Amino acid sequence: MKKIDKERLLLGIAAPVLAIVVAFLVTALVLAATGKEPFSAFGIMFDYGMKSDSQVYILNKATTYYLAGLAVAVGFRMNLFNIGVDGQYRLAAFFAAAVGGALTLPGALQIPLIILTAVIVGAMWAGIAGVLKVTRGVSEVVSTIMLNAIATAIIGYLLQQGRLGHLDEAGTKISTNPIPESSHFFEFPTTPSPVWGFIVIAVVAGVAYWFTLSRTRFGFDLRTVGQSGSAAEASGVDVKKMVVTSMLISGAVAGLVGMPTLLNDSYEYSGDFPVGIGFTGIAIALLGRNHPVGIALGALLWGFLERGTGKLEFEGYDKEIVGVIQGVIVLCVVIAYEVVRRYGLKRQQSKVGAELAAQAAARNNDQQEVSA
Amino acid sequence: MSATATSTPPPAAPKVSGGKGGRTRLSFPVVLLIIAGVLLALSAVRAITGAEDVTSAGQISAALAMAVPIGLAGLGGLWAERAGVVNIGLEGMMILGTFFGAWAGWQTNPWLGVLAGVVGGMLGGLLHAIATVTFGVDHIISGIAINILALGFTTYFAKLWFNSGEAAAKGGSPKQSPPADDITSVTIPGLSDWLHSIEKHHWFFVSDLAGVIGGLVTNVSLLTIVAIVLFVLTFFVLWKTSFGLRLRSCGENPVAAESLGVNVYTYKYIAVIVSGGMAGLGGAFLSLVTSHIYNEGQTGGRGYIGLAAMIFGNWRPGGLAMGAGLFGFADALQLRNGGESVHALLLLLVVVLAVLAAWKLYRKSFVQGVVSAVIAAAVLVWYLGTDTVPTEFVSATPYIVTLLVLSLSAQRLRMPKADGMRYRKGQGK
Amino acid sequence: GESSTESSGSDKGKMKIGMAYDVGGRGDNSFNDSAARGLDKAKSEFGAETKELTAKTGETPADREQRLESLAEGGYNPVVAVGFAYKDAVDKVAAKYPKVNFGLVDSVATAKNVDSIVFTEEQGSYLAGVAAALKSKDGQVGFIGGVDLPLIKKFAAGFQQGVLDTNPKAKVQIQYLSTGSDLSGFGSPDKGSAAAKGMLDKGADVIFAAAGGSGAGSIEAVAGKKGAWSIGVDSDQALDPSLAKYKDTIMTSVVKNVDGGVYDLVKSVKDGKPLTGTQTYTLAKDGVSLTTTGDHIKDIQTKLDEAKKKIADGTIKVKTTT
Amino acid sequence: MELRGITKRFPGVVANHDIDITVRRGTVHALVGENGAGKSTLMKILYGMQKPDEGTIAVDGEQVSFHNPGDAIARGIGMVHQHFMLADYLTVLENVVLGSEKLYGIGDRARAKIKEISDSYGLGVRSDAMVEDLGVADRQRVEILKVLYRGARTLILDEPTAVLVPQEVDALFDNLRELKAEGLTVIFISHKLGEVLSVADEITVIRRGTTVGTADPKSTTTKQLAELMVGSELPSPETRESTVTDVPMLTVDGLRLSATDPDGVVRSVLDGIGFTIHKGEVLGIAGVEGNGQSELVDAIMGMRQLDAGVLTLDGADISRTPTRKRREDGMGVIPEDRHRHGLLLEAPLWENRILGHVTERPNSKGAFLDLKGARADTERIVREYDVRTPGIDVTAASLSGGNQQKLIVGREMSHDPKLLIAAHPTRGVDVGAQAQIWDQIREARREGLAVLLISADLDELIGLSDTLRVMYRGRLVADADPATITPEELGSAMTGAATGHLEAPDASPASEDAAPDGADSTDTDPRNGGEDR
Ligand SMILES: Nc1ncnc2c1ncn2[C@@H]1O[C@H](COP(=O)(O)OP(=O)(O)OP(=O)(O)O)[C@@H](O)[C@H]1O
Ligand SMILES: Nc1ncnc2c1ncn2[C@@H]1O[C@H](COP(=O)(O)OP(=O)(O)OP(=O)(O)O)[C@@H](O)[C@H]1O
Ligand SMILES: [Mg+2]
Ligand SMILES: [Mg+2]
Repeated sequence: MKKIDKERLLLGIAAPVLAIVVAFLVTALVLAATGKEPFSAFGIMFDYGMKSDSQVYILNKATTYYLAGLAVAVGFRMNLFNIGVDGQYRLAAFFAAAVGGALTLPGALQIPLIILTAVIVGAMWAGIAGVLKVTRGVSEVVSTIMLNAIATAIIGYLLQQGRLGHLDEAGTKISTNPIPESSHFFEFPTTPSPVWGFIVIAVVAGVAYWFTLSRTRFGFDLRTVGQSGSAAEASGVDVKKMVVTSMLISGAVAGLVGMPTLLNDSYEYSGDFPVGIGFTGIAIALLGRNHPVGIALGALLWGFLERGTGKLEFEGYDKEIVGVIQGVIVLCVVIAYEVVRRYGLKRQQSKVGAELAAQAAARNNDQQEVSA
Repeated sequence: MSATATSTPPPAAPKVSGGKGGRTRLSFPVVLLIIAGVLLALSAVRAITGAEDVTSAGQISAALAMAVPIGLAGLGGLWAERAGVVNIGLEGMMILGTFFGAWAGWQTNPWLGVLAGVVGGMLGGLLHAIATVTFGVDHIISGIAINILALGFTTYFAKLWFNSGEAAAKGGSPKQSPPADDITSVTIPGLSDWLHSIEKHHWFFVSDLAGVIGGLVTNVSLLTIVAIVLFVLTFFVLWKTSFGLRLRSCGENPVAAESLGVNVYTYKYIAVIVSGGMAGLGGAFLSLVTSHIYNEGQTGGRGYIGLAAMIFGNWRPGGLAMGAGLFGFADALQLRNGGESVHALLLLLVVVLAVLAAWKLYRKSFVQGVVSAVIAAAVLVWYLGTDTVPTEFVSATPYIVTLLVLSLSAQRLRMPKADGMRYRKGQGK
Repeated sequence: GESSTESSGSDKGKMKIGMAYDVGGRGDNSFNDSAARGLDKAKSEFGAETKELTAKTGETPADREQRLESLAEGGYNPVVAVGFAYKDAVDKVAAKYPKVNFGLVDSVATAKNVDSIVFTEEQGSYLAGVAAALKSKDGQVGFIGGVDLPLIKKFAAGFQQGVLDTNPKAKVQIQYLSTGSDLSGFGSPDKGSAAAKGMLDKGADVIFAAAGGSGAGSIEAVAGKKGAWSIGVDSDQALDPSLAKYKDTIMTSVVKNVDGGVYDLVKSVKDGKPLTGTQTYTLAKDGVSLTTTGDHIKDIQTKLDEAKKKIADGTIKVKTTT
Repeated sequence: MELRGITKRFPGVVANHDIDITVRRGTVHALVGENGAGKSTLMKILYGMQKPDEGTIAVDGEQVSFHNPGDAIARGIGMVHQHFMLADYLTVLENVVLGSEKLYGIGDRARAKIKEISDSYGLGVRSDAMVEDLGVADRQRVEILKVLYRGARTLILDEPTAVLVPQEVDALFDNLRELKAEGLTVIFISHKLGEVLSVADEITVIRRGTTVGTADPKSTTTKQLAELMVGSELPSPETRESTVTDVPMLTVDGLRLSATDPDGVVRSVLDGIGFTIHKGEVLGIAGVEGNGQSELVDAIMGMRQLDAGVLTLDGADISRTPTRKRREDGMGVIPEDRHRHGLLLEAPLWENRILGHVTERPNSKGAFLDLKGARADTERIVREYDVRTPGIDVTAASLSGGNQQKLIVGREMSHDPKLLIAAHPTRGVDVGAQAQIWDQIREARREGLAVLLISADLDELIGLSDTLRVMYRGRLVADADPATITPEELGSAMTGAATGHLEAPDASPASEDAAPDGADSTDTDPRNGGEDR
């Protein structure tokens, strides 16, 4: 059976590679159709993406995206569509920034406190959707979309002068009080710019995700629910509790999404804190097939694309092409995965059938020889 | 069959069938009664609080304009889901609708724009159908992918097509198209003015009724009328024709449909493409009627809201219309200096919650009853202690209302039985 | 590995100007365009080479830093960042490239080598308020803000004060279209139109919309009511080809002359005396002004000039928050 | 109608191999064969739902090729499938006219036509009822009506009797004879050989995908037929000696369960259920599907909250215990629907071995999984229970149904259950596996296992059980002694026609004299034990 496993691995890799190739072809077509030379564009992106400062940029971007992908993947693994990672991380980052800006404890105390605030706020916000689902039967897809909008309103209300916001000198930017220097997260002193220390937390989260899902009872239960809710229930998993729990976990991880930016970059939550990363997370989880390593590759790819297309603009292309590339990749990837999944299953079934038939034939032969 | 000489009466009666086919289906008079009840409540609120805008013609007219795109997106969702395909890609299809609508609209005439918007949405629908029906991709995943793709695509081409040459000269920009011409609006002459004069008296109920009707007959875009016709047509086609029966059967039990010679793939394709077309029309409505230009981010999540409205409406056109109306109403309220109006409606919420609490307590659901009562009291305190609602909360009103309504009613909803499930030809046993 | 910027150097002699626009960029018929006009003027005057980059929706601070850095590394000097969102990025990058001169529009940076170009929007709005109060028949006017950001609130504050100073009995309705990080209020003409209609229904007859793309909806709605005026923002909206149909109802527009600020900076760099610190472009210095296309405010020009003078000499202090 | 040289391959299996069948007009032609022999596949080919890889079909001497069911329908062929093909949320009318709307429209004309057919064959179908509200027998009649409505001259019935009680079967056969009299052709599949002999004019036997012969019902016995089918003698579920003790293992007392439907109408699905299963006892529950058996299993497993009643397992009250704890305490389950409740189809076998016992050894240590232990134990199960698989890393979906079932049985037995709930343990399982599963149940019973057996196969039920109860509309309405009862008597109780203790072998369906009222008879078991057998 080792052989089948190797094949599955191969098929698993084939899918995204195929999708990315197709995506680049489609993009090339779009570029060519709009009168731009496609291949030098890819050349520029690639060259630029390989530069050391680009690598730093990509790693830093990927840190955030990775966490977003993980948050979404936790839900996906049990067939929950947490579309609300977006609202969860924003609300979490906002409250974490407010706490961080209000206190001046030693960093060793305050940093964990900030992160904890974020994790708890994210979990609570996602938990609402979980509770509504199990007690009131509200689809999490709809409720998390609503909660995203409500989170925006809450932040909008609190991020005002006189509440938790403070206005800058020019009177144009409103933000929470900046987090004191002592509570900035450490950085790796790479040149020309540093790699954010939060990447360590992201790696730890990825390992924890992998270990929990594949090596613990809890993870097994979670995956069971994802594969078949009815079988899980019959096997003794409390599915309702599991839904709430995994929503809480998903939200908790979502709480981390804003932390690299907050603790390594902006040190405050202002009106222009990045939005929409929750949706990027969905794309990345799909791309990485909910696998911790796959998600990492997806996050890096996304970072690379954004870095590379930033350079494209410098060279006279429209960097909006990145949206086209990303969209096509996601669509191709989901289709490719499905095709490969089905192909693999069918292949395995016929292999099993063939092997069994061979066994049976061998047995018959033996018997005949014996009786002869 | 035979052998029915039973000696014991059946201990547990089987489920009684709810009359003619439907259980949650409301008859026409009941719907009218509900509408009258809501109007009565609104006029009471208006009379008590003096928030005149709650039932004014302007408010209703704005609500209608806000409701149409949501309703069309929801109608798109309805078509797809009745055929068993969940369509969360409505948002993306709507974006395509706004984009192509404006693109063709400014160059030719708005009706061609509408057509282009519909076609744009249909292309999105086609993609969704290919992914979900032919390749069997999970519906939600495919929908999300389409939303990402549509956004990327339109952003790129908007910059390319609207920010150069003639388009730029006519006011296009990287994020915005040049304006298209108007689509004609109609007003029923005489009636509108008469209703308006009644409305101005602020008579209890009568003026409110005049306001509501006035809002519905004044300055109505032809495309709004098209949308309304589409609602009726959808009901007729899906529930009164054999085509509709086949389509719905694909959402209820595709294997059974297949066994009777229905080509399930074809119907699913048709449904999802129509679904995209409806969403595209909703988009075109945004970029050609409520404004005359395409703007990046113009849909503002209305595709998702349409989906919510459809669920709210229990997968039926009538219910969906109510859901879309509610959203439109809340949205319009909010934009028309909603602080005061929403504040007034808090009073209504108190009454609703109090009644609910009483009902739950009567039915011995103590926890729910007490929770409702506590919330009612809290809202009442809020109402009495303030005289307006902060803008931020007003803007969240539609979302909070949806959550509230869904939490109260989700368990009574019934979606098509095979909705969202993968279906393969020949999977039946 | 090799850094993308290691090899690049600037060739002396020819001036290279780098521009980093906010979302929308050149062609937005708004303040990015205004900045672009300043750039164009400087370019033709000094024969400079230019590079223009644009932000996209949903960026992180890191993206903005990257943009500025690539310009600075590319040998562009000065580098102008348009929009307050660039504040932190400018601070960081300017510290890293002390030899490069930066410009920051709409915010105040802390780094030394930055020219902070700010405008007194509230003063321009004040004038608009005066005009609105004078033109309104019964003192009912409206203000529509795209998103309730501080910058937009400045507009609201100045407008309200201008109206009430002119006609204490007037009533100002204020409405924002969206909140916080939901920037849809800048791109939803339908919302602008609904809000404007709501105000018109309540009797308003002058409406000032500082709402980006949504303003078009408001202007259109106002054009539908006889005798009502709209006031535009950011660019002379009466000249905006997409609003040509309604230009007769656009009384005036409150514009920020970003081009002037940009040009001043470039010139100062060219002259070897780069501007640093905060340059406030006030009403008095024509940093903000009312447009006069169509001559709709000719009849009240004297009163406007009076108010302008009072602001200039400090008799009137315009608030920046409502 | 002639089928010649039909071959159909699926990935890994040849479902049909060079099949020849001739069906004469105006006859009832029976098709018999083991599970998985390829009967349904053949019929689906005839009905245009699947395309043969090789072979030809001729109808009335004319060669035809069907691309979809529509083509077959046009040729006057109609099929009632093994599993119902009805849309629950549509009305009977909508289900019937679907696909053939051109015939009589979808309105009143169709309604009238349905009434006409229903009346003329005595089907008693109401066209405006929701299918969701119908019972099994009614659904079956809707299916037949669907076929007749299309004017079919040839009816294919794939295991129409599997879910019917004997009385309903008789009624169905009356219908069939009536159809035959009108000149219609019926092709009929069944595993119940007695039935086949009573109704068929001709019989074709299929084994491992090929036709192995035909039989004349007048001159063949069930035994001969069975041997033709299997190639050897049929196994019997007969239990020889009794192992029943007087130590109660599971006691159910006054169990009540209700469900709320989407309208908020509360209806009772289980009412006043009470029984005791002792160590070493098999308690069989007979009943037409949908009378509360699934709910009973759910309730005992703890998947549904009880409205009232007490469950006692081995002396401990488990009424409020969560499912997982119950399983840890020794409750094993062979679920009714293995694909929905027993397996993770896309997970490898060893993960399926963990399913349901993740908290127990050898699957886990503390909070962590013990992958090594689980894998080793899976290998053991595969060996000991003869699960035919090339390895434990293949997905469950790639095993045949019988092998999947053996894996489930092996898994449940590996944790030394005190109580085994076996719902249709041999449904859809071929004869070899069937015998094996029965053996395992008997074996464990000897060692003191208590078994709650639910089955639609009355022979299995009567053969394996020590005590029999009949469930009807959520209540236990009758009990019987498996030593003396016949399937017919059991059947009449299953339709509610008889209650109380079913006694004399020749008792008429109504043996009320022995019947107190239904509720009473459920509280105490008059004949606990059964040592007298
Ligand atoms: N769609 C399919 N894909 C793959 N294999 C299939 C498919 N349908 C049936 N089979 C296999 O073909 C064989 C014949 O199946 P079929 O359903 O015709 O058997 P049957 O005689 O009807 O059995 P039963 O008595 O259980 O109904 C079985 O091994 C089955 O697993
Ligand atoms: N639609 C399908 N597509 C692919 N494979 C199928 C399909 N249906 C059945 N199979 C395969 O056929 C085999 C048995 O499936 P089937 O549905 O006949 O189960 P079953 O009736 O429980 O089995 P059996 O008839 O052997 O008891 C398995 O290998 C299964 O994977
Ligand atoms: Mg089978
Ligand atoms: Mg079969």
